[in-house]
Amino acid sequence: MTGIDKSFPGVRALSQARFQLLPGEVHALMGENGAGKSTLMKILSGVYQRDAGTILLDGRPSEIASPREAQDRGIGIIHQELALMRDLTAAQNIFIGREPRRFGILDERALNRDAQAIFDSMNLRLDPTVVVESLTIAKQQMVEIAKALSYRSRVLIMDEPTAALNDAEIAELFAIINRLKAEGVGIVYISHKMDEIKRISDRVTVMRDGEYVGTVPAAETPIETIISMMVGRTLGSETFVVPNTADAPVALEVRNLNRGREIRDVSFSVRQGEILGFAGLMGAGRTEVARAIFGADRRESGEIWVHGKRVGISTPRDAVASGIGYLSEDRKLFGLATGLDVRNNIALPSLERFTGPGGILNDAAMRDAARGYIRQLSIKTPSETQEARLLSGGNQQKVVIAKWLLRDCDILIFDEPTRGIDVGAKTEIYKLLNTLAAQGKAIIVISSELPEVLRLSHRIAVMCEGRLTGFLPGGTSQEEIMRLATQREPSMQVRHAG
Amino acid sequence: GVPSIAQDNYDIALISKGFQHQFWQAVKAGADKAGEELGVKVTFEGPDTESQVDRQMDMLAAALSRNPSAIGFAALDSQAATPLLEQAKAANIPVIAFDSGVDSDIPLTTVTTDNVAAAALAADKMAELIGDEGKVAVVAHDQTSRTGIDRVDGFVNRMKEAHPNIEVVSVQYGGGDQLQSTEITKSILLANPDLKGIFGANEGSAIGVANGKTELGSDIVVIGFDSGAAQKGMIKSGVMAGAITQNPVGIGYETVKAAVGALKGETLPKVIDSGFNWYDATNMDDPEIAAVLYD
Amino acid sequence: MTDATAPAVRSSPRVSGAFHRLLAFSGLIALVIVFSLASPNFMQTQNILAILQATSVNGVLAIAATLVIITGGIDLSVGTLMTFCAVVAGVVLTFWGLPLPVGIVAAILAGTVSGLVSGTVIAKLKVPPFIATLGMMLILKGLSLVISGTKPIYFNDTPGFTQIAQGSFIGAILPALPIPNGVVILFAVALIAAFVLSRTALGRYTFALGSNEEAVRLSGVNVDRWKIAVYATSSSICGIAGLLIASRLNSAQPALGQGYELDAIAAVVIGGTSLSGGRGTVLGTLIGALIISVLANGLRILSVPQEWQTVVTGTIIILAVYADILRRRSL
Amino acid sequence: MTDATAPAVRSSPRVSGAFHRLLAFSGLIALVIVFSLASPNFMQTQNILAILQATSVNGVLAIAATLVIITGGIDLSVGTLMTFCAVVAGVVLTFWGLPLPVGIVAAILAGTVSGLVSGTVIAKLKVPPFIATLGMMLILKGLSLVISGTKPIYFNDTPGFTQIAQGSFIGAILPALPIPNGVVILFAVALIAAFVLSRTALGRYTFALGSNEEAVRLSGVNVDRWKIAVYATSSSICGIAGLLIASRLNSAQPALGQGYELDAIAAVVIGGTSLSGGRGTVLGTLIGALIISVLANGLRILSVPQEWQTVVTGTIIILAVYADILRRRSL
Ligand SMILES: Nc1ncnc2c1ncn2[C@@H]1O[C@H](COP(=O)(O)OP(=O)(O)OP(=O)(O)O)[C@@H](O)[C@H]1O
Ligand SMILES: Nc1ncnc2c1ncn2[C@@H]1O[C@H](COP(=O)(O)OP(=O)(O)OP(=O)(O)O)[C@@H](O)[C@H]1O
Ligand SMILES: [Mg+2]
Ligand SMILES: [Mg+2]
Repeated sequence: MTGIDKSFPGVRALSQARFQLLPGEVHALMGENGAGKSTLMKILSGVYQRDAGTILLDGRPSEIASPREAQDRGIGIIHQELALMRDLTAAQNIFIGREPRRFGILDERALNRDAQAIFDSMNLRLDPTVVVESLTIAKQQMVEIAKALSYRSRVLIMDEPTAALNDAEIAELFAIINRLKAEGVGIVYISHKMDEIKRISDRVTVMRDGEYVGTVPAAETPIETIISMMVGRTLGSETFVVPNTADAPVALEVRNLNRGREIRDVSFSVRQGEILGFAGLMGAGRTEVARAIFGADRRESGEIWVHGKRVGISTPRDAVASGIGYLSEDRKLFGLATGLDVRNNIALPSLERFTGPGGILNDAAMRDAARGYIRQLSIKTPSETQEARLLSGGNQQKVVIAKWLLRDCDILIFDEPTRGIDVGAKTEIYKLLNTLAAQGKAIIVISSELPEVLRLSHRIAVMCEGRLTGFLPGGTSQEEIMRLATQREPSMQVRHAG
Repeated sequence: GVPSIAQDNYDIALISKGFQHQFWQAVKAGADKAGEELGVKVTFEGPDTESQVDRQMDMLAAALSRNPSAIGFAALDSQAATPLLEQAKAANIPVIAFDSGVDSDIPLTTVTTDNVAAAALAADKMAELIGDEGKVAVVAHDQTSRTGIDRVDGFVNRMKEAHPNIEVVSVQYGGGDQLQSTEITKSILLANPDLKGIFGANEGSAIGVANGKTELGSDIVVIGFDSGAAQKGMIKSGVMAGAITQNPVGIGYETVKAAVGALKGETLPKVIDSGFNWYDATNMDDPEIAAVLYD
Repeated sequence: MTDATAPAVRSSPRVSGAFHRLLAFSGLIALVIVFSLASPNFMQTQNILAILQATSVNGVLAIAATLVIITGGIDLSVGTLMTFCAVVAGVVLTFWGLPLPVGIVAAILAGTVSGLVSGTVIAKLKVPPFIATLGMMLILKGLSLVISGTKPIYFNDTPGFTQIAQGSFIGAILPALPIPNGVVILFAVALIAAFVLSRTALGRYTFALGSNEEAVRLSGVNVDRWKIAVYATSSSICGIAGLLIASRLNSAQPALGQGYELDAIAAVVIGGTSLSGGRGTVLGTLIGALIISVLANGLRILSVPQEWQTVVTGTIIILAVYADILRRRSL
Repeated sequence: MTDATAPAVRSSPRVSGAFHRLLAFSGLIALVIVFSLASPNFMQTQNILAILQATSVNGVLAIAATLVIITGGIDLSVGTLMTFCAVVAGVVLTFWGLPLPVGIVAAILAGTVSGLVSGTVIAKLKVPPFIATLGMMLILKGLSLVISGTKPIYFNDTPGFTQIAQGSFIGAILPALPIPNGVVILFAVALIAAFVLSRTALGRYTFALGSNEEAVRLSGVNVDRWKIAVYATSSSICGIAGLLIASRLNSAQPALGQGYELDAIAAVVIGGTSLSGGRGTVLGTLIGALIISVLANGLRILSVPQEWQTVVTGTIIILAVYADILRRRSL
């Protein structure tokens, strides 16, 4: 692909972008949020049509007018935003458009058998007849991967396939990638996780602001060089000092929280100024705990104490009124009102603050507030009136963060706050979390990336199958976390630690 | 008839109460016939249902905007039309009322059927056919329109006054929709196994009643209203005992004729009664009856 | 991913499909019980047959609407399309005097063509289904009047025509069970539609489109073609409804039809199909249509004054759906 | 990520909002031009006033429907609710003989209460808006007949009543411009609704609910309360429509109203508001309502036979929306 241009209303997404993929290589495509990676790959897979430029397949100029044509030419893609039919089963999703038939009638048995075969080859335990809506994001992502594999493409594009996966799943995915590579499949790999790039890719192409920056061999190039190519400068790698919050007052205390099998007798507390990390495997119940505290789901029993006072939280409104903010792990579904503009998304929980007499809104104040956060968090958007759905994934995430910052909550629960966010922005968000903690806010960070949990947390709570299996100090090791994360019964450690 | 002389390109707008139903199509046919004979342009419009009073106002307003030579108007609600009729008067557009009267002195004449008397005749015929005692029911088209009210009242009151041994056990409304009227009839019959007769108060209702009777294989007496090929066929085959007919073709014809007369400065009687008749298998082929029936 | 780390998918003990489906009948059964207790006339064979007969036209229309609604679309034209197809049958059989099978094929084909038109307008021109089918509703309403000459067309010259809905094949064989053909046709259409939805590619894409149209497109499926196919199929079913109503009335009534779409859509929604698409069942729609007819019939049998019938119907429709929501929540 | 690295966002020259809005009129303007050329009677003051007057009721109803549709809901009861409010005014003014202002307040309050009921059923009982308002449509239709005694109620004892829609304040001041009050009220309602939508918390939540209700809930907003508020506001506007139609007809016609919801929703959708919620404008709705009335009026003025009027209206509605889609795409 050379000289690719692409504009959207109000945005020039690509300008003279370039990319080259060899058979049997894993080629990482890197760049900050909004650099144009997804757009370039959507052009290659027939989703978008380019404004200018040429695409050569096997050396011949090619037009790829539709996803169908891309498939026919052996180009498969796993989209960054899950593109699943929520009401269909996993198997039905995988083979959509290619259903096995007998005498013109769908052969569900063969369908499920074929899907099961793919799952088996991925070492994935998943029932092919389960409706995807009831799966966790991680499982849904695995279905997407299974679907892409089922095409047996020559070129496979993976746009942030690991954003929702945990380490074991990532290892499994990498095994699959290595197998494909050996079969001569060319793989485009997009990710914001720098360690993965080193582990898996052969070459790295970096994009910035829709333009081509350069291509380097992965093995020989230091991470710092790649990062500076991405952001156009070098990032200092700050180390964070763990402050002593031992005698700070407790901001949030949760006692004996229960909800079916997902949450079993969870108790913990967070102090002001403390960052409490939540680690655990997929499905450990961390999200459930967060949602139950926030009042998004009903809890069966358990008490919540805020600043030493018991609060009755049964709806998110109660939680917000008690000063709790929750950044959901699925921003498309739960975080953003995608049709509203950036400004209104940021102001949504705080609308009352901007409401004057007669319910009339002070739009100027809202605009100023929104612009402040756009600057502070470097949200890349043409203006504060851009619709949120038109922002790149990472920038959408920042909008959600901004809305809780504006709401000025004392207790913040971040569920996968850096999912799909580029290194630069990640560092920004880490800094931000530290600043917030330093300001005395109590912070809970749920993350499936152990290095992130380790780097951020003052203290780490580990969950397994709905139980809190123990607390670890901030500087602990990954092995220690994994031990607790796979431990079925609560440990000896003090249950009400902290 | 009348010699076909060009009448200075008269343009006569008829605003009726309905359009799609056969009764109104028959009125339209009569109006068109008069238009052809008298050499005037006639347009004909009406709302979808007889409850859409305001739609009719919009039609009347649009007709006035067209600046026609005369207007024929069958008011769904005569009060509602007053301001527009005033406007017509101010513009010197003669107005002829048809089908039912307009509470106003603006219309120069009214071409109409006495629906109360017509329904009373249906009641008398029903009484005669069921032996002046027993239970009967009414399936009518509309609970609030003038014709709906008049025909139900005419039938029910006549029964009370003249036939005390007859009880009207149910009055239901099917909007003139044949299928809905069929279902209603079947429910009434099933709920009242000893029912002796049903009066269907307009064409759609009457056909629905007869359908319901056929589908249940009942032998009640069905009396209809208006004509049309279906009702005529049902009367011939005996499913329906008979029906009251107005003279819709005559209403349309007389309305246009009266309008032309008014434009030519003739004086018109206050009311032009278009009349009604009882018809059944015995008399439907009589020339004077056949003339007022339509297909 | 490995056995050690992936927890077994913890699916809560699922109520078996059959039981679930039985529960869906609860609203209908409750109504039937209430009316049976209230009036001895309700539970008569004749009345049951009357209710089924009354369900046939709306039921078939509702099944047609179900297909479209599962794709996330809507079809406001089902009622006037039904009429249009009936009028086409009238033109072919009565005006042109062609034999009965030709008329039947013509009516269904008229539906198919109309569906191809709406489907194309929706899929290719991207006109929202609501507007496209609203437009078609008006166009078909006008055309029915135009081609019929604004007069009903009678089928007196086609003797077998009334048999389509009113005759009873079953009754001819089992005189104790005089189920009218119209009812048999309704159930046949329901069975076929259920089969198409669950076992054919068309059905699969119907659900897929309603679930996430963009994802289907990204999967390389020819979304437009399948969407048009769904509308064409649905509209062909409206053609069957047209034959049923024409057969029942022994005439094609060009003025009838508008308003029927609301009953049909109501049946679909009462039956648990979501207007946002992606889920729905023919069985549910059938139950929804039956609830509507049972209500109408029962209230008339009880001689409830008509204005109150309307009030009660409105209330019960809301309650029926609310009960269904409670039932699902408790599962 | 600092200012140095974040590139100036390259926004392509944006079509100014005003121009965009002007273009939205194009369908309407095209119709007006065609009809003006086709008939000299079209562009007469009297006729323009007739068109505006004919728009007033549907326009107000459509504005009410706009609010609900932006939340992603639908209100099928707008037509029968309008009638219900008119009947309430009739009861208060004619049966009880209370003074005019009481009747006006009662009609609007009747709307509010009905909206609170539907809103509560939708927000608290989670009944889908389609079903909840379908039920309300029937309930209100029945209640109108019940409380009016199935007869029209005339306002002959309340002399000022016809002035509400038919009088002309403007004409009293500027005799050259006898714009009926009904039209003035339509525009006033439009202005207020536009203001509410764009500048108040209620309006902001209306859009937010339609955009992603779950996200709004998780932002700590009392979603139920705001949703109920939207339905109550919308229904109060239906109360105004009830006063308008009653004043135009100098009577409350209890049987009227069903079917009006379709015209109102059509106006909303023609005006570019999406049925899936989250976007829409009052101006668009106003244009949509005008397109419908201009079409009806123009075709009548041209004396197009009524059956063809329907066909042409259907076609033009589809084309108007298609043109709008093309225009948006080209921007
Ligand atoms: N459909 C669209 N309409 C308008 N703008 C768009 C659209 N899709 C992408 N953009 C814009 O194009 C630019 C490139 O977006 P793209 O999704 O390709 O970024 P990315 O590199 O994949 O970022 P991320 O790492 O956050 O996924 C962004 O500024 C984005 O806002
Ligand atoms: N919508 C849902 N429907 C059914 N089961 C669900 C749903 N969401 C979560 N679960 C189940 O609840 C359990 C806890 O999931 P939860 O998302 O809280 O885990 P987590 O620790 O946050 O993991 P993750 O890293 O995937 O976010 C899992 O077994 C999961 O399968
Ligand atoms: Mg991307
Ligand atoms: Mg989680």
